[in-house]
Amino acid sequence: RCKTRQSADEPKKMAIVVSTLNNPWFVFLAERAAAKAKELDYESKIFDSQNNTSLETDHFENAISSGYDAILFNPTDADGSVVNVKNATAAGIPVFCMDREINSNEAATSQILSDSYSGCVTIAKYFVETLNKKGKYVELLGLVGDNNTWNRSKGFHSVVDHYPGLKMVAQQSADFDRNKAMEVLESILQANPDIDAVFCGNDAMAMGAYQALVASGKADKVKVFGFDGAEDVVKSIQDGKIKATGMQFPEVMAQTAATMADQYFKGKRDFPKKMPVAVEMVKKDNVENYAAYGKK
Amino acid sequence: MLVVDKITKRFPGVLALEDVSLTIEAGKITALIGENGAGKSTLMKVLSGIYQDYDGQVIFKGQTVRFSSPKDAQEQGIAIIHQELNLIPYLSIMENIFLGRELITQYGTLDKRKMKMRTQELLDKLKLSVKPETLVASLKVGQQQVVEIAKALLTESEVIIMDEPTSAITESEVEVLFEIIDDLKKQSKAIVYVSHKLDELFRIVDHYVVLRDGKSIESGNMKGITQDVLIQKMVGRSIQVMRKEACEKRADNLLTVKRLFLKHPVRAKEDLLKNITFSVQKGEIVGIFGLMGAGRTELLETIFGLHPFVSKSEIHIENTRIIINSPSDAIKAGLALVPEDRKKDGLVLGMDVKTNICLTTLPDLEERGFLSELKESLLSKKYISELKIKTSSPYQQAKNLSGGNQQKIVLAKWLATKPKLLLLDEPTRGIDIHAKSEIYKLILSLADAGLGIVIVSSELPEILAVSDRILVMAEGAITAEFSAKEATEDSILKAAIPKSVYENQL
Amino acid sequence: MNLQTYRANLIRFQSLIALFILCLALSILSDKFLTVSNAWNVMRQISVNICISTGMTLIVLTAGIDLSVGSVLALCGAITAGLLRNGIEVPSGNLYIGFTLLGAVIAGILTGSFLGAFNGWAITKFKVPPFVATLAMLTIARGLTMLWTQGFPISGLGDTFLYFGTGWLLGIPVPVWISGIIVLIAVLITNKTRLGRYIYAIGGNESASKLSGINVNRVKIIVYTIAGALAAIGGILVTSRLDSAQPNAGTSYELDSIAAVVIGGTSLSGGRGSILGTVQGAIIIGVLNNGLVLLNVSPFWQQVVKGFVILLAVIIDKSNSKND
Amino acid sequence: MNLQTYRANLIRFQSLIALFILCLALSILSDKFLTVSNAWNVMRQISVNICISTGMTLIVLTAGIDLSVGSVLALCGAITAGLLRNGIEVPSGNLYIGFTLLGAVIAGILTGSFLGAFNGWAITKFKVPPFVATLAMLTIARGLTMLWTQGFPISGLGDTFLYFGTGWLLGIPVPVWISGIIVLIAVLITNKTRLGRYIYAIGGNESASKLSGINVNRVKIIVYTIAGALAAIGGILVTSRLDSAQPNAGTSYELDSIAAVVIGGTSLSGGRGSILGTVQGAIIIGVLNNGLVLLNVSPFWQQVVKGFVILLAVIIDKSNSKND
Ligand SMILES: Nc1ncnc2c1ncn2[C@@H]1O[C@H](COP(=O)(O)OP(=O)(O)OP(=O)(O)O)[C@@H](O)[C@H]1O
Ligand SMILES: Nc1ncnc2c1ncn2[C@@H]1O[C@H](COP(=O)(O)OP(=O)(O)OP(=O)(O)O)[C@@H](O)[C@H]1O
Ligand SMILES: [Mg+2]
Ligand SMILES: [Mg+2]
Repeated sequence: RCKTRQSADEPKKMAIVVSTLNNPWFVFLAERAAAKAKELDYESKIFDSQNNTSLETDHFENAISSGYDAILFNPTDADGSVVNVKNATAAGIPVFCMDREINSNEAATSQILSDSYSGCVTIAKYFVETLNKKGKYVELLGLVGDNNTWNRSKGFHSVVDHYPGLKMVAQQSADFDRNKAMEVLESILQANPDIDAVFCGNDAMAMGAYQALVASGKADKVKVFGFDGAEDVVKSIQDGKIKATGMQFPEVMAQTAATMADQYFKGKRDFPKKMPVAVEMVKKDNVENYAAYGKK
Repeated sequence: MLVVDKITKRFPGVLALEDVSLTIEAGKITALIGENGAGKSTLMKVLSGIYQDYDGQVIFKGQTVRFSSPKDAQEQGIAIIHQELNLIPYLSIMENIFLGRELITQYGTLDKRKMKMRTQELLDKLKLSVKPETLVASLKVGQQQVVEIAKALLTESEVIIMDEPTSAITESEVEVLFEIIDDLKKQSKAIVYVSHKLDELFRIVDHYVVLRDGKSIESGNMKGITQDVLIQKMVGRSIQVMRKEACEKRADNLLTVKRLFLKHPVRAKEDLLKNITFSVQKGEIVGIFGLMGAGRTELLETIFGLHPFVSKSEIHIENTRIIINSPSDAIKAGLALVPEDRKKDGLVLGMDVKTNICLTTLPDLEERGFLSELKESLLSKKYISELKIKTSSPYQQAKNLSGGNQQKIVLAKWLATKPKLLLLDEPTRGIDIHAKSEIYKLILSLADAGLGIVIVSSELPEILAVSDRILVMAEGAITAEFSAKEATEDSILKAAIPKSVYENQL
Repeated sequence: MNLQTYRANLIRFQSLIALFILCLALSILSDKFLTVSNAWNVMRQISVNICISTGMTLIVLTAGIDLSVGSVLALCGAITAGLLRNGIEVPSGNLYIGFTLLGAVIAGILTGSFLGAFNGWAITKFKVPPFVATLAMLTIARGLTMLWTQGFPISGLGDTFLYFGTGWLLGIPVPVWISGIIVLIAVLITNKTRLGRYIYAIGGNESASKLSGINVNRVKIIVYTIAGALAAIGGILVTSRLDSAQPNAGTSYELDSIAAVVIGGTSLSGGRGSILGTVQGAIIIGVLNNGLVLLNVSPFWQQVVKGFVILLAVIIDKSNSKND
Repeated sequence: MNLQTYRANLIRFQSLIALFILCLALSILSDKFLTVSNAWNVMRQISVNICISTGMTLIVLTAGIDLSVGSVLALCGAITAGLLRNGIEVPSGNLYIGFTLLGAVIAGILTGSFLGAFNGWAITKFKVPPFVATLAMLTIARGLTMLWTQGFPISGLGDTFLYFGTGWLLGIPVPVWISGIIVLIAVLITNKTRLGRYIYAIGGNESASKLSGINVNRVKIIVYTIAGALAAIGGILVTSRLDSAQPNAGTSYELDSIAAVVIGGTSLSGGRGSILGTVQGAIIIGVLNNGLVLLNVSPFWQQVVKGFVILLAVIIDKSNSKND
C-alpha cells in the first residue's frame, strides 16, 4: 500500500523464444537478452523451441496466455514462424526477431538480423584468395533440414563456384555437431587424403573437422573455415589452427532487441522493420579485436 | 469317419511320428495312449490343421483332406482342446470362447449380449460358476481348462479331440466333463481322448490306440483289457505302481510351521491362509490334499519366502527359528520348491538342460571366480543319469523335452542344492505312468535318505500311495490330519469340501 | 460391468489420479493455469500427439512398437504441402498435375498408410522385429522428406488449408475436433469390433490367436497402416498450424508418443491398455509442458523436472492400481 | 561344444554374413574402403558405440532397455571435463578442490554408475517399466548436463586427457584398446560367471529365476549400473576425442546402440543374444556410415540407403538363422 505505483501498471515481462539451446551460440544469445532485460528491470523467461517449429508455436501460445508483454524472438524457420509472430502481434504483443529472419515484412515489430548469406560470401572470397583459386575442398553442411544450413552454403557457393580450379570432392552433412563433423571428415579423408580446405557451416563443425585433421596429421596442410565466432574458434584462429570464421554479434542483437522492447513499453512505435547487423570476418590479422561472439 | 494313413512328421532332429495309421469312428471314444513324447499331441496337431507339412494322408468322411489352418479344420468339423492352454490372459472368458468367430450385430459391431448369453449357457452346462466377463488371467489353471473345453464345445464339430483335458481339473469337474462326453457320444460324434490317467480311460473309452516312440503299436477294444496289460503295451514292459510301506516315524523334527497367515492378494481384509500349523519329521512324506483353490500352492510359496511382506509365520527348521524373506533365504535354510507350473516357474525353457540343472548351485560350481565348465557338466551328467532324464544331450534346450523329463530337470536342480526338505507342488501333473512311477520311486528313496518331503496333489490315489501322513486343506485352513493307516478316500474328501459349499448342499 | 468397464476401471482411473494431482498442484502454483483459454491451448497443443499416440496404442497393444511416426509425419506433411503448392511436374512429358486441397490431403494420408503398410509387411513377412523395421523406416522416411523438400520448408499454403490447424468450430479448435473424432473411432474399434478384439488377442498371446484362426499378419498390417495414416494426419495438422512443412518436423515424436501410451497404462508387452488411457497420458505430458512454462521454470531445469514428474506419475499409477 | 559355443554358432555367424556382404559390396564400389587405415578409422569411430552397446546388451538380455545412455554419456563427459578444467569451487567456504586426471575420470564414471543405479532402483523398487524409467532419465540427465555446462562446451582439456581418445598404443588406437578390453570383460562375464548366467536366466524366465533363489532385483541393479558406467566411459572417450565436452553430445545414441544390439541378434524380449553379436552389429552400422561417406552419397540419400541396408541386414540374418 505504501507503493505509489498504480496497480494496473504491473511490472512488464519479456519472453525470449530461441530456436534451440542445444548450441552454445543460441544459449549466448538468449542469456544476453535475458541479462539486458534484467538490466532494464524487466522480468524475462527463456523458451527453448528445440529446433521444432511446432514446439515454438506452443511456446507462443503459452507466452500469450500467460501474459508476457513482449517477445524477443529467434525463429526456427523463416516461413514456419510467421504464423506465430502474426498471432502474437494480433494479441497486441510486440515481437522482435533476432538473428534469423522471418519471411514477412509486416508481421514482426522489428527484425534485427545477421545476414548469414553475405557473411558467407565474404568468407568465400577469403577462401578463394587463401587457396589461390585452386585446390580440392570439402564442405560440411549443418542439419540438412535447417534453412541456415542452406543460406550459408548458398552464400559460399555463390562465389566459389565461379572458380573452376576449386573442386569440391565431398559435401556431407554433420548436423552442426562437433563429434559428427570429426567422424565424417575422418572418413572423407580416407577417400580424399589430399584435400586443401574444409568449409564448415558452423564453428562446432569447424572444431570437429580440425580435430580430425590433427588425428590424421594433416592439420597444417588443410585450411579450415567456420562460421559463428565461437570461443574455441576465435582462440584457434589466434593460434593459426583455423583460417577464418564469420563473426556474428549475438550480444549486439540481443541487447538491441531488449532495448527496443523497453522503448516499445515506453510508447515508441516506429521501429525500423529490418535492422541488419553485419557479419564480420575474423582471420589471423584482425583476431585480436574479437572475443567469443563479439568484439573485445 | 476319420482315417489316418501312414502319417510321418519330422521336426528338426526329431522323428515325431513314423507311419502312424489309425481309424476313428463316429459315436465312439477313441483313446490315444503312450508315454510322454510318444507323439500324441503331434498327431492331434496334424489332425486339427496346425501342422500342414507331413507325409501320409488324413481321410475325413471318405475324402483325403489337408487342412490349411486350424480354422479350416474347425470349419470342416474337427475341433481340438489343446494340451497347452491356448487362452488370451487379458481377455474375458466370453471373449476367449468366441475368439475368431465372434457374433456380429447387423451394424457390424460385436454382439456382446448374444455372446454373453451363449457363454453363460456353456458355463452353466460345464458347471463353472464364474461370470462370462471374468478375465481369464484371474482364473486358476483348472478353471482355464474348463474354458478351453467350453471353447471346443461351442462349435458343432463332428470330431472333437481332447488332449489331456483333465490334467488340471478336479474330480467333480471331471464328472461334469464325462457327462458331456457321454452326451456327445449319443449325438454320434467322434471323440479322441488323450490322457495319462488310466482309470479315466477304463471308465469312458471304447477303443484304444497305443503310440510308442512315434509309431502306432497296437489298437483294440478297451473291453476285456486290464490296466497292467495296457501299461505293458505302452511302456513295453510292466511297471509296478508301488505303495509306500507304512514305516515307523522317526521323531526327528525337521520343519515346524506355526501360525502362518497370508493376506488375500485382492480382498485386503481377508486372509487367504489362516492360522496354519504343522510339522514335518526327517524322512517323512507329508501329503497335502485339497480341492482346487484350497490354498495349497500359496502355502508352499509362503514357506518358501515368496510372499514376505503379506504373510506372517513362525518357522523352525531342526528346532531353530529362521526368518525366510526370499527364496534364497529358503534355499540357505535347506528348503527346495518344485513349483506347480514347471514351464512358468520351474524352468528357463530357452536354456539347455545343463544350465537349468546348475542354476541353483552356481556358487559351488565356481573356480577362482569363474564358472567351471567341468564341474557344471559333471553335475548335470550326474543327475541326468541318476534321474534317467531322457535327453539327446545336456545341451538340448529344455523346451524340447517332454513333460516328464522337464519335471525331472526341475527335481534335479533342487536336489543339487542338497536340501533337507523338499516341497513338491503337483509333481506328476501331465506326466505318463512310467515317469510317474519313477518320480514316486525317487521320492520314496529321498525320504529313506532322511529328507523331509511335503507333497501337494489333487490326485487322491497318489496322495494315498506315497504319504506317511495326510493333511487336508479347505479354504485356506487345515481341516483334518490323517495318518496313512487311518486315511480313506471318503474321510479325506469330506474334509476337503469347503464348509460353505458343504452346508449349502445339506 | 463387462470386461471393458472392468479394464477401464483399472486403467482409466489410475492415470486420472496422477493427472488430477498434477492439475491441482499447477492451479495452486499459477493462477493462469486453470483458465478456459489455457485449457483449449493445452488441448490444441496435444492434438497432434493424440493422433499419433492413438495409432501407437493400437500397435503397442499388439506388442509392437513404431519408431517411425515422427519421420512419417514429416514426410506426409511435406507431401501434402508440396502437392498443394506445386503439384507434380513431369519435366519430360511436359505434364503438370495440380492438386486440390482434398487431393493433396488424401495423397498425404495415402503416403502415410503406405509407409505404415510397408512397416507391417516387413514385420510380418520377414519377421523383422518391429523395433528394427520401424527404426529403418525412421531413417528412410526422414531421408525421403529431405529428398522431397530438398531440405527447404514448403510454405504459403493458403488460408483454407490453415483452417485444419488453426480454425475454430462451434467454440472448439479444429485440431481438437479432429483428434477427438479419431479417438472416438479408435475407442469404437478397440471395444466394439472384431478387429479391436483381435488386436488385444494378438498382444495377449500371439500363438493362441493364430490357433483360434485369426489372421495375425493381416491384423498387424492393418494396425501399422492405421498408425501410418494417423501419423500422416498428424503431419497435416502440424503443417497447417505452421502454414509450412518443415523437413525436420516430428523429430523424436516417437518418444513423446510412446511415453503417452505407457503413462496411460498400456503395457509395452501388449494385450493390455486402452485408447482413453493414452489420451490421459498425452494430457499429462501436455499439461506438464504447459505448466512448467507457466511456472517460469528455467529451460534447463524444465527437463529435469519433467523427467521426475513422468517417473512419479507412473509410480503413482502403479502403486494405485495395486490397491484395486 | 558347450552351450556358449552352440549359441555362439547360431548368433555369431548370422550377423557375419550380412557384414561380409556389406564389406564386399563396399570394397567393390570404393578402392579406399579396404585399407588398413580405413579399418582403424572405422574401429575408432565405433569404439564409443561399442562401449555403450555392451552395457545395452546386458540390459536387453535381462529383457530391459536403456534409453538414457546418450544423455548419461553427455553428462559424464561434461562432469569429467568440468572437474578437470575447473575443479569444484565452493564460493561460500572459499573452498577450491582441484582434480587430477584420474580423479576427474573416476568422478565421471561414478556419476554414470550412480545414474545407472538410479535407473535400476526405479525399475526394481517401483516396478516402473524400463522404457519409462530410462526415458525419464534421458530427460533428467540432459537437463543436468545443461545445468552443469550452462549450455556451453567445456574445451581445452590438456594433452594427457586427449590420449584416451586420440592416442595410439602398439599400433592400435587407444579407444579401440579400451572398447576391446570392455568387450573382453563383458564376454567373460556373460559366458563365465554367475552374474552372466543370472542375466540370461532372468531374461529367459524371470519368475523361474526368482524361484531358483536368484536375487533378481540385485542383478538388474548391477546391470543398469554397469551400463551407466560404460556410458560414462563412452562419454569420456567422446570428450577426449573432441578435446571438448559438448552439452548436446550423444543425442539419439540410444537408437544407434539398440540397433547394434538387435542387428547383432540379441532378442529384445531377453534371454537370447551375445556381446560378440552386438560388436558385429556395431561394426555393420559403423561400416555403413563410413561407406556412405566414402562413396560421397548425398546426405539426402544416405538416410534412405542406411534404412534399407539395416532392414536388409536383419532380414539376411533371420533367413539365415532359420537354416541352422
Ligand atoms: N515343435 C517341436 N520341435 C521339435 N520337436 C518337437 C516339437 N514338438 C514336439 N517335438 C518332439 O516330438 C515328440 C512328440 O511330442 P508330443 O508333444 O507329440 O508328445 P506327447 O505324446 O503329446 O507327450 P505328452 O504326453 O508329454 O504330452 C517329442 O520327442 C517332442 O520332443
Ligand atoms: N493372484 C491372485 N489373485 C486373486 N486370487 C488369487 C490369486 N492367487 C490365488 N488366488 C486365490 O487364492 C486361493 C488359493 O489358491 P491356490 O493356488 O493356493 O490353490 P491350490 O490349492 O494350490 O489350488 P490348485 O490345485 O488349483 O493349484 C484361490 O481361491 C484362488 O482363487
Ligand atoms: Mg502331449
Ligand atoms: Mg496349486
